[in-house]
Amino acid sequence: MATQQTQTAARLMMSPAVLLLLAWMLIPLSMTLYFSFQRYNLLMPGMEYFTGLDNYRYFFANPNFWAALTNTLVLVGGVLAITLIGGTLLALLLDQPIFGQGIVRLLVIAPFFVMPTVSALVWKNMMMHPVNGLFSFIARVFGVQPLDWFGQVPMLSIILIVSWQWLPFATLIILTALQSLDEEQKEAAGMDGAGPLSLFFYIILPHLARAITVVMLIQTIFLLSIFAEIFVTTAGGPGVATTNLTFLIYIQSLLQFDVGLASAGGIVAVILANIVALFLLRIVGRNLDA
Amino acid sequence: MGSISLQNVSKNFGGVTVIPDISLEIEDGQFVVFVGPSGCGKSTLLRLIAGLEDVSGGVIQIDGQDMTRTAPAQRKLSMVFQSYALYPHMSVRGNIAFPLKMEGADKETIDKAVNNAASILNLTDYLDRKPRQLSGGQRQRVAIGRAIVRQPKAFLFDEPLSNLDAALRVNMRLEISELHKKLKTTMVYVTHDQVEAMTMADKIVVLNAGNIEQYGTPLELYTKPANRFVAGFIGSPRMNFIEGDEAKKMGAHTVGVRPEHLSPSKTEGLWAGTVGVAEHLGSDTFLYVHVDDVGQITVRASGDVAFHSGETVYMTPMDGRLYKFDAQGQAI
Amino acid sequence: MGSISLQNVSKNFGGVTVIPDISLEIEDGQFVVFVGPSGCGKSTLLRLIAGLEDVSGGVIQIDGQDMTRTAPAQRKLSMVFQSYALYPHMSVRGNIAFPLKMEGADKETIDKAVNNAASILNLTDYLDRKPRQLSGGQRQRVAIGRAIVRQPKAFLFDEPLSNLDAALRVNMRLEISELHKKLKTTMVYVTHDQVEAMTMADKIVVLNAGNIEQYGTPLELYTKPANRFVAGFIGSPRMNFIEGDEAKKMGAHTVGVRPEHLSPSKTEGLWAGTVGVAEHLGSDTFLYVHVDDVGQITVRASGDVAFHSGETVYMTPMDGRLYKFDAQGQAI
Amino acid sequence: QSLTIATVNNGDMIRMQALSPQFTEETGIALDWVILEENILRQRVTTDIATQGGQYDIMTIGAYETPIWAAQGWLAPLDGLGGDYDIDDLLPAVRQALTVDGQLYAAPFYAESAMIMYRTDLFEQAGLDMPEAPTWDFIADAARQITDRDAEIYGICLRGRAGWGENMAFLTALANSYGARWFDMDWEPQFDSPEWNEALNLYVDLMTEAGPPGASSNGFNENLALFQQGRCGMWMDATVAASFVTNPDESEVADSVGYALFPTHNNFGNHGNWLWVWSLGIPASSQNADAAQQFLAWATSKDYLELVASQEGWANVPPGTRTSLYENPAYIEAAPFAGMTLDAMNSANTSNSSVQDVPYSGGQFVAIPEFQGIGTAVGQIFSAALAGQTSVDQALQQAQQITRMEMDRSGYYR
Amino acid sequence: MARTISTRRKVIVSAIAWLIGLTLFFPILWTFLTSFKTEGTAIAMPPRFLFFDWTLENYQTVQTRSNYFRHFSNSVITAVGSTIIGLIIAIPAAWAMAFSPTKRTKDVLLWMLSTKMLPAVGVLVPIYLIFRDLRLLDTHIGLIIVLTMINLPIIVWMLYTYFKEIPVDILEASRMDGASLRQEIIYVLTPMAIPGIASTMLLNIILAWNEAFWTLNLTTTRAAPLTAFIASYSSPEGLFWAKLSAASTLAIAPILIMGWFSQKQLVRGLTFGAVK
Ligand SMILES: Nc1ncnc2c1ncn2[C@@H]1O[C@H](COP(=O)(O)OP(=O)(O)OP(=O)(O)O)[C@@H](O)[C@H]1O
Ligand SMILES: Nc1ncnc2c1ncn2[C@@H]1O[C@H](COP(=O)(O)OP(=O)(O)OP(=O)(O)O)[C@@H](O)[C@H]1O
Ligand SMILES: [Mg+2]
Ligand SMILES: [Mg+2]
Repeated sequence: MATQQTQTAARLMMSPAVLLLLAWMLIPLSMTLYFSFQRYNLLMPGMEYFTGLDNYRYFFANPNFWAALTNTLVLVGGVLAITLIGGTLLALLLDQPIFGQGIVRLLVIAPFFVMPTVSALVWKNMMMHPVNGLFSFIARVFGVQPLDWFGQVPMLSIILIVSWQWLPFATLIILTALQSLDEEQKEAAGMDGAGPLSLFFYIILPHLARAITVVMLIQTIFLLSIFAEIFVTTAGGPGVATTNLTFLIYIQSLLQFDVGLASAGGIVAVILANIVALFLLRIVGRNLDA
Repeated sequence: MGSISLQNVSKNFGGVTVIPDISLEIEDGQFVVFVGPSGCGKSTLLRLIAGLEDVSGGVIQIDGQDMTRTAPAQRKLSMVFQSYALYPHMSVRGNIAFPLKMEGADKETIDKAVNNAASILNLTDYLDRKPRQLSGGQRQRVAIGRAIVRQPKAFLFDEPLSNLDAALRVNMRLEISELHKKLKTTMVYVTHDQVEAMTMADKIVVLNAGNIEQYGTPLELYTKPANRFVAGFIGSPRMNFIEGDEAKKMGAHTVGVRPEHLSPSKTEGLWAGTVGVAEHLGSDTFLYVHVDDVGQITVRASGDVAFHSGETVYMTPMDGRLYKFDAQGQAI
Repeated sequence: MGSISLQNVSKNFGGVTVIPDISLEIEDGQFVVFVGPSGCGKSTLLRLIAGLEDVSGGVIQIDGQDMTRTAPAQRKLSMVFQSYALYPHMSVRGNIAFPLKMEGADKETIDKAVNNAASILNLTDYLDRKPRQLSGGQRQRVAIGRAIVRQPKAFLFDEPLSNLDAALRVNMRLEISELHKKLKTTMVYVTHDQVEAMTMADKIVVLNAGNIEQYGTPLELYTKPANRFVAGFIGSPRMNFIEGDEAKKMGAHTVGVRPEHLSPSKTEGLWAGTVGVAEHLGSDTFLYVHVDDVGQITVRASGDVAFHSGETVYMTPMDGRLYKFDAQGQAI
Repeated sequence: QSLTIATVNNGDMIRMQALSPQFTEETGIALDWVILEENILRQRVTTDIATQGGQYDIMTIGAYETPIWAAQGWLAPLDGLGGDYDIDDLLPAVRQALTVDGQLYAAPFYAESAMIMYRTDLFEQAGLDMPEAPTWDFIADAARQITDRDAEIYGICLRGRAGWGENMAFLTALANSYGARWFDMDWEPQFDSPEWNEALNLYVDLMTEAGPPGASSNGFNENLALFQQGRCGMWMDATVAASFVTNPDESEVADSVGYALFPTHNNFGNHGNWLWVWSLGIPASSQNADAAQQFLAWATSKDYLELVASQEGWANVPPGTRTSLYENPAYIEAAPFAGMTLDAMNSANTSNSSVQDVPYSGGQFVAIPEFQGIGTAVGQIFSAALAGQTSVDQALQQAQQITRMEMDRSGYYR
Repeated sequence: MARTISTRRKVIVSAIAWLIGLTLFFPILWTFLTSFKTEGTAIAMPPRFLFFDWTLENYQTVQTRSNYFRHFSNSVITAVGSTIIGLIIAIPAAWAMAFSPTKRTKDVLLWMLSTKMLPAVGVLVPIYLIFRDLRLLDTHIGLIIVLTMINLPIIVWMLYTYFKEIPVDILEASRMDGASLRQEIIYVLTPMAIPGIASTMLLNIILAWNEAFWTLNLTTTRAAPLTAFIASYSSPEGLFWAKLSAASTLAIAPILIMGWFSQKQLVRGLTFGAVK
């Protein structure tokens, strides 16, 4: 597979994808970079001027920045933890013989197809609403004071909603991986005297490592930029309790229309995202090689 | 310490009977090989002994104890799978140590046992590698290592060599034989390769469609096959079978003669035929001869015999090397 | 119409030289087999001829024309891959027709050629099946069908039989030989199975670490190996090599004798040793004999020889069957 | 010819959309509707108009945007509304809010001030009597008395959801009535003033003791729903809500709603000065300005009011824009809240909203471009205080700091 | 392990699985049921499950407010369009990565993925300006371009992992059979990879269908997909639970049904090489 001809062809065939993505990344990015050095408010046209690093200074001086950074990590970490653990358990469950397996599977994967906006709306208004929601109804049935989800545990609420959407994805991939585990390996472990727990920790979990890494990678990509769920439910609040980086930049760019500041934020986010990407992708990349 | 006894064991999979009714005694320390055509139930029988499948009927005793309903882990048998079923994420050491770890042995015991097993199997240098970094033969040895590390009552092998290339197969065959001599543990070995069966077994079980056709030493099977099936199955190239008039003349429904028991001659003999293909291997020559009214007959001659395609050849079976079978295929 | 000539061809992969410098002439219509140990460069050489890899140096001529830089599609060679590489989504007909379709042949021509190829290969009944519905041997034939349908200048086979089971292998071996007789097209065939090499080849190329060790007919290689490597490689079981004093006595650095050329005896002979393992195959017996100062020697005796492990055996090489090599391994 | 109209998803606008085929019929001008939630709408139209994207012919904008945008030259002047439009019929406060340099830049669709809506039945039960113009002390007292958590009745519902147009609208009005102000005459933020402290403390305490759960995510719409379900004893919000809470199709408490003026502090007669106008403007970049004006004239005309009245009843006409409406006996009769609304509108003074002097105009907002951002940021802080995540003092301190920083950045102190 | 499993165990496991399955599905089911209630029943306490007066009124209301079918067809056009264009660009790229890898292949792939981590809000204004100048605002083409670009990395990656499973032999065989590179890809690779391509397509249709930031910000009417349709319900106006449910049901039903019907194909390629 290594003639000069095929290599040249390969380069040619890769170029559209690479060039397009490069353009998609570089053109807006360079504009953003340019704006980030400008005092530029959309609402005050004609008043742009160069401010040097001012925007960056303001961006970092904003106490909300660090809160947003932490929130982003908590959100990503929380959802990953729930979906990975839940997904693994659920996959183990679905791997067993079950009456009506096909239907259960359909039920479980359904949330994956739901638009984030819709799911946030439904959860906010029909499940977690402190007065009209089903949860508050259930709480009252049990004689408990209903929890004010978005007021008292805003981040947990968002994590739950997002986890609900991503749990099927994790479950599906882990289930597929589980089913690819060689039956003979399980039998061998059985002959070697491994009980169910040993079987899980010594044989199944290591086998799932790769699938779990992939789930982590894909989800992280999407979770870093969670927006609709926050926008619809808490609008980043109360306070900045649920403001993640994306939402912080949103506030700056689309509520304040401070393009300069938002661009600085965008650049910072790009750098952060790339740091995450670097770490994550390196780890995953290594894991995917084998 | 490792006799295995099957009494009227049967197995069916959702209605399909795979093993109708088998009784078999395997003595302690013996090397018993199961052979038979594909799908005859060899693996199933082995898995029943291992406890990986439940019997549909009958009793399995190991060491005199009824183990019919015991879980695999408690039967104290070790199994080597065709795919080896090594744990890919564990090092060789981890793989070999696994059964001991599951028993809850302490670290020292484990280390000693693993090192011992590794030295028996020449794996000492590879203890820290992962399975994927090993060659086929080495993997095979790791699988055996995992089996011998805890001194089981018996070893079960399911076609352990079928994934190896020819040269390695010969080596591993010898190694397993030597291991058996050293450990003197009962071994039950499934294969469909007759060379393996013939060279390794103390006793061979020939299975066909879930039934035992014959149970005996390799030479017994070669020299005194109980029926036509066994005769055809044991020996390579396959025994030539002659039916019809030619066989009737000799007072049998079918007459069998092995290729190596036919003397070819250019001048005279019992049957005359035309050479189709002559394969010269150097050491041997295989002649594929077409005989009118009889069909194709394979002759194995020495390497320096000079027959060529199209020539006429006369063949005579050697004395006492003719097998006769009745219409039911039973040896007469 | 299909001579292939390699002139000083070399190949390295990113710094590692796999083929240092090979020159080879394959005449039109010949059946040439490449053999050699795993990793010696057989496949690489074949792929260089096919054009699937670029040469690092040297010239490849096909039919007298320089094709060194020509794309595989233009070389008009057909290749049969080890895995068959059938197109799983096309029917047998589609698979066989594919090369012609790529040439832009019209429907009628294609149909005729496909039917012709199918009838040669007994595939007529399977033309509408998908590859996954075929047995191993049938798939193999489809791969060949795809190769023969467009009358290539030469066929290239890369271990086409190694995925088949033993019995089928013997059949397909015969079929390919017959095909060669019928078509008379040049065939280059890679294998590591010596039986295939010996039985099929007009000429064998023995490769070792990217170099040609010997190029000759099968019998030449068996009877007159150019060096110790070839002697050891050709023949099964392997030739016994004896070094040291015993060899010096005979005026060579190394002396070689094939297992089938040693007569065993219980009473007298040139070398005496103790039988280690005796493998009784019925038809033959292999004795693995330990001789002091010489090492292990393999003897092939007839099936009814009754030597057992631990007995003493005397062995004498047959007349004219001793090979002598100098310190560099060259035959003397 | 077709017009693209961006509008907000509230009841009056959706009704306009439902009635608009009539306009198309009359004029042959087709209409494409983009109906969005308020925040999304604001974000979409602002992006578009600021970048001259040209996606809309008509935008729904408020009293806040109109003067700012008009000053930027982004809005087309409304000089072609036609003779029978009767521009002088618009309420003076409303007209003024949409006028820059004597030129009208947006046509008012409906306008609102704030007032108290309360449950007469609950007040009766509790033996309370709502005065015409209550004070905050009375309100706080009453709210605590009415609250009955087991029956899911909460004494008072107020906005808590962060946003300059959500909790900050209410809080600014509240602060105004307490005599607080956003900025002094040097544009120094005043969150460190005792007035703000008092106002915010009242708000947080009251909501904690007598407010519904989850108040920090309740905006106008959420509170409306709560009130309609009978969960609120009192609700202080836009006057436009009156027609919804009295609509028996939607409200379970339609026949027991009373009204009162926005509360005042004991010392001042300031009712908060809330004034908001949802109006329709035309981007200067629109290619269809003439047709667009035609539509504006139709949608904000007296005839439109009659059209709605004929289809949905007088109670449901968009309120607060035309003097003539409040002189229409049919309306006065159908809308018991009409008088109170008019009073509230008239008592709103947007040019000097606090009792102290202010350098800005606007009632429940500050009409400078920076306010969206500042208001939202401060709104977040205050909603955190409401949720109990920070103390009132801390919240005020943060608000002060952030506001000061933003104003500094915008060059107010240079 | 093929030891017999007791029926009791199966019943218990099934019960747990069904319970979890129904719990996870419940919000969707509840939305569906609520969409047939009147606003009053929708918030009735205690909640009504099946026994209420079913009504289609909400669907009528929703339809008068915005033309569902236009949004629906826009969703279909942009989701399918971007997926197909994405595939056309990605197939050759994935071919190159899978079959002619270089030292940098992995880096290129990871870089592509990292472009997905850019915060979209940060570049909205630049993109909006570019789109305005290219007259791409509120056009199908514009939206298709954006959706293609944001999903391209995922498409390439999925195809790459899928192609890597295809034996190189077969492609080489086609080369020996005289196929040009183009023919190789069209006649051999693509049909062989159909399951993987189908799965990639499905996932990307789902992702594109549900994308809510760009679709909302770059469209107004002509090209506005269902995400814009739902945006007008994202805040209540009085009692709105039933209307919200109806709109939600309309927005997710098509993709949910498609997802259910094709889940087998979807799952097959969804693993991104995670399963070996
Ligand atoms: N789990 C099962 N369910 C149903 N039928 C089975 C099952 N396992 C095996 N069989 C059937 O039982 C018969 C014997 O299978 P078994 O695997 O024991 O054959 P084998 O002798 O090992 O063959 P091979 O040499 O091909 O491995 C076959 O016909 C097979 O199809
Ligand atoms: N693409 C490649 N890059 C680097 N090294 C290669 C490549 N292909 C082959 N090699 C190396 O070249 C040598 C010859 O390989 P080749 O496949 O030709 O061996 P072979 O004789 O066909 O072996 P086998 O019998 O195992 O098929 C091996 O050492 C192999 O590792
Ligand atoms: Mg088997
Ligand atoms: Mg090879």
